Amino acid sequence: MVRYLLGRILAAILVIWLVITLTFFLMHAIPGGPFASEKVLLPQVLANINARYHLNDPLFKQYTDYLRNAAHFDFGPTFRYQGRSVNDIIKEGLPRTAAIGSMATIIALLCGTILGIIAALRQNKTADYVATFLATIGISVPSFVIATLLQYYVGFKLHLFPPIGWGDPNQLVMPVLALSAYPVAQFTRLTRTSMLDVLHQDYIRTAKAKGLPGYIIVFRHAMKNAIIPLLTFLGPFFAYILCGNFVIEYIFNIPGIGQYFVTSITNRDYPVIMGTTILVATLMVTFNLLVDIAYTLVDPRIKLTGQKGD
Amino acid sequence: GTSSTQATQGSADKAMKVSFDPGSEPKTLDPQMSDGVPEANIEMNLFEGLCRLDKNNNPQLAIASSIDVSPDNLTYTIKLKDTKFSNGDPLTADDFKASWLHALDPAAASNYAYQMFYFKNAEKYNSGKATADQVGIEVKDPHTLVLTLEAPTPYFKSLLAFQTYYPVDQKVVKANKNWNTDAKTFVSNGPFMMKSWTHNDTMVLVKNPNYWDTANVKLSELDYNLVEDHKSAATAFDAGQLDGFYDPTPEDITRYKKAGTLKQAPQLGTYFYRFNVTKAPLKDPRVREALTICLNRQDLIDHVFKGGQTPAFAYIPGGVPDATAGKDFRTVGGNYITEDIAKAKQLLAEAGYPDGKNFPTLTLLYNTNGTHQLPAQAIQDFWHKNLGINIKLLGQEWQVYLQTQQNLQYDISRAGWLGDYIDPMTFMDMFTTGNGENQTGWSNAQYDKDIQTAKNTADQTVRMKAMHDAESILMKEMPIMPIYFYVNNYVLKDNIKGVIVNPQGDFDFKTAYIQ
Amino acid sequence: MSLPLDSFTPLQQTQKTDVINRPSTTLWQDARRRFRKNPLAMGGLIVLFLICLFGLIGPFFSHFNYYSNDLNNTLNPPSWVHPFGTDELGRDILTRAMYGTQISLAIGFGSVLINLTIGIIYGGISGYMGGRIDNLMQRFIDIIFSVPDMLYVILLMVTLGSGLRNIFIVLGIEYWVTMARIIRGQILTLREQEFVLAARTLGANTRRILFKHLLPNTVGQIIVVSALQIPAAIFMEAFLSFIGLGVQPPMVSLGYMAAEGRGDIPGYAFALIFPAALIAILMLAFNFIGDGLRDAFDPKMRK
Amino acid sequence: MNNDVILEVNNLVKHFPIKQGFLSREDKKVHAVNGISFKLHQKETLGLVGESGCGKSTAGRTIIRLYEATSGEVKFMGRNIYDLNKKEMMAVRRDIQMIFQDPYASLNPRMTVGDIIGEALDIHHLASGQKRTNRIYELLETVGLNSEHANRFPHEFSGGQRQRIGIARALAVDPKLIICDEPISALDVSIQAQIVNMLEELQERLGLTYLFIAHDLSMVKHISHRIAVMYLGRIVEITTSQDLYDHPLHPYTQALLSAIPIPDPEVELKRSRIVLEGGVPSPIDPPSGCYFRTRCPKAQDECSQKTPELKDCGNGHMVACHLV
Amino acid sequence: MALLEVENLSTSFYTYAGEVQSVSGVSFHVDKGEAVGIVGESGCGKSVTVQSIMRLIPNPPGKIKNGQIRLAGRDLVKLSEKEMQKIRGKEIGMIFQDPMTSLNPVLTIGRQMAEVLQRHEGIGKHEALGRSAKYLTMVGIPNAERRLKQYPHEFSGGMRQRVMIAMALLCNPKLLIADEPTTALDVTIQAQILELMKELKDRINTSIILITHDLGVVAGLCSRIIVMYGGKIVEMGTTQEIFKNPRHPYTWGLLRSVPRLDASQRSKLVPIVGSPPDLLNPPKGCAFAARCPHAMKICESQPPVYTDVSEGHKAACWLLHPDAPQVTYNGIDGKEAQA
Ligand SMILES: Nc1ncnc2c1ncn2[C@@H]1O[C@H](COP(=O)(O)OP(=O)(O)OP(=O)(O)O)[C@@H](O)[C@H]1O
Ligand SMILES: Nc1ncnc2c1ncn2[C@@H]1O[C@H](COP(=O)(O)OP(=O)(O)OP(=O)(O)O)[C@@H](O)[C@H]1O
Ligand SMILES: [Mg+2]
Ligand SMILES: [Mg+2]
Repeated sequence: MVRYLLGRILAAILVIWLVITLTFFLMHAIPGGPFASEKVLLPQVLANINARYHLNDPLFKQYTDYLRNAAHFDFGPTFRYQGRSVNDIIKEGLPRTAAIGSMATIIALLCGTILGIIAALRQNKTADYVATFLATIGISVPSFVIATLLQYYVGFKLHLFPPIGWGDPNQLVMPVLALSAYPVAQFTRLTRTSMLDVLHQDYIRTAKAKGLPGYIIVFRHAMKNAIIPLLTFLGPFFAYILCGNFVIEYIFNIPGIGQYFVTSITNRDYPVIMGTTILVATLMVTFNLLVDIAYTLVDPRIKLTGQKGD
Repeated sequence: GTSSTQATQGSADKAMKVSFDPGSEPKTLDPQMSDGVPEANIEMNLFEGLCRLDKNNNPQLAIASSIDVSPDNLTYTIKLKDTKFSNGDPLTADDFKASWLHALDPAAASNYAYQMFYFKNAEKYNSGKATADQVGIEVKDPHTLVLTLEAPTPYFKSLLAFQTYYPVDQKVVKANKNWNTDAKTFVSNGPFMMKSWTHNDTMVLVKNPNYWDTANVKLSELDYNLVEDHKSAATAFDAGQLDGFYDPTPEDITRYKKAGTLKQAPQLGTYFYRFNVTKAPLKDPRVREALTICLNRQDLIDHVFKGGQTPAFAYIPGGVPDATAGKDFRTVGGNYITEDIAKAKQLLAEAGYPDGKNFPTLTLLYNTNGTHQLPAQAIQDFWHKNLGINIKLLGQEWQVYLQTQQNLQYDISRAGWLGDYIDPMTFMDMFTTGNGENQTGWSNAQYDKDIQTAKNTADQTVRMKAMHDAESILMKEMPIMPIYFYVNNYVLKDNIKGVIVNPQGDFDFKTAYIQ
Repeated sequence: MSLPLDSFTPLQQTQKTDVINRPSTTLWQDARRRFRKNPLAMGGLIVLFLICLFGLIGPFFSHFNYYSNDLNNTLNPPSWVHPFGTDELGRDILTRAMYGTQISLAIGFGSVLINLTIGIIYGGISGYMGGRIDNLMQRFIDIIFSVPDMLYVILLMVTLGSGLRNIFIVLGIEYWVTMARIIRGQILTLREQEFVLAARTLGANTRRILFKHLLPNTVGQIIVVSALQIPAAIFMEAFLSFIGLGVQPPMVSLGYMAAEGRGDIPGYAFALIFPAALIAILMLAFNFIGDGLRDAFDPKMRK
Repeated sequence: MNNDVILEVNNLVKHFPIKQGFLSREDKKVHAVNGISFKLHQKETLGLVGESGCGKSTAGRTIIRLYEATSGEVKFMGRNIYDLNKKEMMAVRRDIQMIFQDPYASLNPRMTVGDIIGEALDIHHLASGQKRTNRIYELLETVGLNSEHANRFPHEFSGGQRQRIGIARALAVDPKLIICDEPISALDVSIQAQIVNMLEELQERLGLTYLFIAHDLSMVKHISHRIAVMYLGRIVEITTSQDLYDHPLHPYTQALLSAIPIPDPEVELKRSRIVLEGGVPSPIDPPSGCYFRTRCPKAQDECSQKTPELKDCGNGHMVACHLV
Repeated sequence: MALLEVENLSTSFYTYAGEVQSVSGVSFHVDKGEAVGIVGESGCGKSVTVQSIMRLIPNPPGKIKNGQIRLAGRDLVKLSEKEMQKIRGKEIGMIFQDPMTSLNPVLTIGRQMAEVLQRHEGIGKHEALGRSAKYLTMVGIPNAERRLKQYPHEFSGGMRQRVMIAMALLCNPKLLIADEPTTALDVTIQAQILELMKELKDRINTSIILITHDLGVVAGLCSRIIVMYGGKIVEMGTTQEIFKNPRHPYTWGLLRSVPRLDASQRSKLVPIVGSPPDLLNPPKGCAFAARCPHAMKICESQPPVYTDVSEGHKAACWLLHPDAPQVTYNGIDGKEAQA
């Protein structure tokens, strides 16, 4: 177990290192620089800036320096917001993004599984089609449209919630709604598929033959098995929650981390690009590891060796 | 953050509170380091320099109690009022000097270092060729500064009101070099001081009791909602969550105009297209002229830009004083461009492209952030309809666009220029030969000479004449095609009065109040 | 009980040669049947067909084109002349929507074509080779998965510049990973199937096994995944348009129109609503078709 | 006698490494086949029986080089096939063929029956054009189908018919040896006999040699001349089929024989069974000594210490047990 | 007295291709304490028959078209789903073919067993676990207490089938249905399970329906045998009668197509030619006619009627008609003699 975890952590570090490398060089390959503006900088100012941020070092040295600092969890200053570090930005932004994200996740999990189960139990009946239809709408409208419509009609026309901002519980409602539309849809569809799969299994027939009533069969026998394939989806899903936030955070003006995913690139804010990428990669591998551990909790057949028993 | 500020009918104290969108989260609020519009907006209300612009853009003494200029216009002796920073620290001449030197410090690498290059040896210091002591800033006593300039600078007093010239409390800086990122450590000397700052969300400013002129500050609180998306800002304004913001989208401008909420202020800037004169067919001035005069600028403004901008028939925008007091540079210079489709066709024919025949497909470059796409399409269509030529659009992401433009890898490119200070020079010197901001490949010896003349004299009559000459050369050769002069469109609740909007687009709330 | 006299004459033995009892349904026929019985999927198919007609044939019936401005008629609300209204430059939104549909569909299909090509080659090799090579190739996919895809899409779009061709490339590059994974998984199971072993005992070489035995049997899955990736690509392009990296005007996609229309919402909601609704309908159609196909091809649903 | 040995397997071992997690260095492996040796004579049928997972299929597949052996040699017509180069191996592939267990999985659902059979001809360039078509028809008729079936797809056939298509495919290259990997266990009882009869008939007609893998001892006994009984990757007993039934020497064989129900109530009610305790140990860590000792009713101390060798008890009856 | 009476049971599946008449007009009974075997080849409707009894036919597409299934006098077809739930697991226990997939992989054995008792007997969890342990011991699983805490994958196939049996017997059902309980198991394990069933049959005196396609399995365990073909019962009688005096050509075929271990020489097998009928379009007459070596003209046009051969032994074959030619069966090695 400890050995396994160590192995996984080593592998995770390797993956993160590769992601850093890939991103680092790709990022430097894109045209433009962090400090260019319409007003062309004086050569000496540019030289001063480059010296200050070590941008005139050979690229490979910048890379190794970055790795060294990253190993000490120092991800550098942002180029755009002077005096603030990438760590500051993450420290401030991540909890907010995570708050909205986790609320959206909870909604998605709740609504998604309920709708999915209903659809699966009523396969090819009206309830199935209605649930599937509702769910599919969630993945059919671009989030910027959902957010805009919510903001305008619910926020302004109906005056129900403030259209922008952060801090007040009221201000959470619309972003969370807008953010959860997509995952609700995804979870519904996944739950439905996996539930259908499980309902056709032999052990469900056994449970029926034992005289168990429908709800016990669904909630005790089917649910736990149906969750297992959903777990795989959770890793990438978490990434979606973090990055997919860009649109929502931009439109509702939420001071989270999601905005930086796009703006750091357009600003060529190299340390932030790297920081956010590493953040996502780290979360991704951590979450995948957690998912694997969660597997062992729901599925006793799986041991933490990466193998399935029997 | 603040969820809503609709409570205008609340207590009197509450009523003196305004929420405003400065455009986005400021990149930095260190006055010496900042260079953008949102930053200038916020700093203007947090800080104050030796001078402050009044509502007619004339510099008035602020922290300075007197300014004496030597006859050669090269030495300024400035006495300071006895003022304090928001934390109670006294503000001395040393604070000014240290702050300004900070802007010039090569290690600090400030973008706006050049705003200080008027001082003797400033540029040398910034390039590492001189030491800090050699810069022409001298502290005579804690309340007296003696400034030595490189060359006579008629607009120097205006510069003293500029953000780069704001003083920063050196005690605070020494204690914490990142003092300006957090409300807890933020100290300023202006009408307001910072109470809280949630990055990317809201910044709350309150009246600064230590401000020398605090009696004239009426607002008790100024909330900045740091909203980048103009669309969201508009919805927030509509919903009453925001009291004002600037630069609405063209559609919102129309809407607010109809509703009567739209306000406008002059803004010192020109929107124009660059021509790459190094490549055929734009090498030919006739082609450039044809392209320039075949547009209907008023139509574009009415239907596409929609912001009530002024059609630009010349390069320098209005609002810049000429040599004679009370005269405007623009009215003196007059128009250089006459829209005339027939003539445009004729010019094009003369250049060898009758009815646009054989005219190669040129690419029109623009940046995709901001609203440049629609105008580009409209102008593309104009050119197609009026001259029969085909233009391809190429939208590029900001940084790529800047690079493409700098490397002259374009045919035609969108551009805009906002003046840093109120003088034609801020627009003119960029088109001298080899200037980094020229970016058209255009070069004209006479033009360069005129600009040099203007730079070397303090005599406004000579200066202005030289610059009028230069502009006429520019408009004859047309390496650029002016389209419109900016205006500052903004919305602000009607009951908010006394806001000063300067031509650089900054909103000064010092004297603002709620009716 | 009376029976005919010859009732008990034995039948000729020859009448009992081997006959095929029932042409039992193929996976395909079976899938088609199940698909037809799925009202959402069939509805999706019909709607998709109509939308394709709208996009491909529609422009021929329109008096307008998608690029010519009419500055005197900007942002006109829907009317008989302009059923969807006009946009900021006075262009007919309906006509633009038709072209936009064309382009959006092209984006969907084009990028999926690219990711299919990469995915099949990568997944095929990885799955077939197995062992160390597979392991290595899978680790590479893991890495790509660990990077936010949006980051790469934006980085690449910025590097390559916007425009239709680059959208194809970038989205193609973006989605191949999923495709490769699925194809690999399929190949991995198929590889152990006895018909592949049989081919190997006959001495079939790698190429034959891959192209005759393995890949043809993954077609069902490929179709299903493609059908679900097409809408994803259209969606991603809409997002790119939103951040200004979409198609190059005056070319127009539905996503681009919606992103532009977002600016018009208070007074001129039609500029957003019509293209957004078209996207939504297109998405719904594709997703229903994709889901329907998945259900139809799912071996677990057989029997 | 020695001349007609077509296949000789010596000490064949096949271990499958188990993939562990990333970076793990534990190398566990499945001991699927643990050193089996036997000879197969021309026109003979050797039955290979044993419980599920005892390595029968692995043995068959290693012999035909679908899997690479861990060690040991497989001599086909006197030459070790593991020493052959690619080209020589191709030739051997014509001589050794295989029939598979699952009639549903062993035919490519995307190919017509004609193409499935024809593929063998294509690979070895045996026939093309009209000749190819005729050969396919001929093969189809050989297995009791008719030429009309050539254009059909496998799913249109019943299990038994499919198995016959599989046989036709194997026959297409005129093999000398066919490894039948449980060709009948997926079929219904009534169909099994059809296939078995056909295999017997083909053997007579074409002089084929079979390695017949199955777990159904009664069928193996019926079709085989000799039978090898496998347990956990090893052969524990090998002799002629009648001898095996009459004089089983290994305790496992004895138990196996007694476990098979006989479709006759009178016999069945009178029979006393040797019921083995527990199940087969995991091939990942097989027990020491004799693999069978954990379930053997007669196990002694010796059994856990020494691995019994296969020894001849007269008449070619070989047994691997310390107690005989 | 008959515990279970099935009368004229017909169950169909309505698929897109049409109606699959999986079971049509099946009637039989099971007496108290008796073991009845149902044999027949794959797809002949054995499972559907017993699943109809349990009312486990998935609907749609399946449906019990008509017939009565009386358990101790009560017609199960008419019961509501709720009432049926009280019967399943309590009065009828069921074991399925594949023990590997029939147990829920994510619940402990204890949980899966106890829930039956908790459900049907309303006893507490603790007591239920205690009883489960007793039953596990009974089916020969040592360390029952510890085993209850384990998950199915920690059991071997034979063990799992024992668990299934214990689970089916927990509430002392009147009837135990075993649907091919040993098909998926190895011979040596099959022997263990068969021994266990034999032992249990004598000890607990429940009625058993045993489905298999292996005649050897029923020979040792059942007192009566039902032979099914094409969704119908073709022959039914005591084990002795079916083996010694089979009257249906299909039964003959079954008996002769499998080699017997104890057969002394290598005689040729006699296969049943052709393949089973398609229940989607069942033949008009006798389902077996197409494969029957003795088929007559009438066999193709009229379904055969049941003829009583002896006490409790009947077969549905036109050969038993007095006018038909006399064909007799001469044991597995012989040929039928045609008189
Ligand atoms: N490709 C493989 N990789 C790893 N282990 C394998 C592989 N193939 C077979 N094994 C293992 O080797 C052992 C022997 O398997 P094999 O298939 O030869 O048994 P078998 O006797 O044919 O069984 P069955 O009667 O079920 O077909 C089993 O434990 C099996 O799990
Ligand atoms: N869910 C279903 N949908 C459609 N047809 C079905 C379904 N279940 C069973 N059938 C059909 O009913 C017939 C009888 O099936 P059944 O499972 O009873 O056979 P069986 O005798 O138990 O065979 P086996 O020995 O293979 O278990 C088959 O032809 C089968 O195709
Ligand atoms: Mg096998
Ligand atoms: Mg069955």
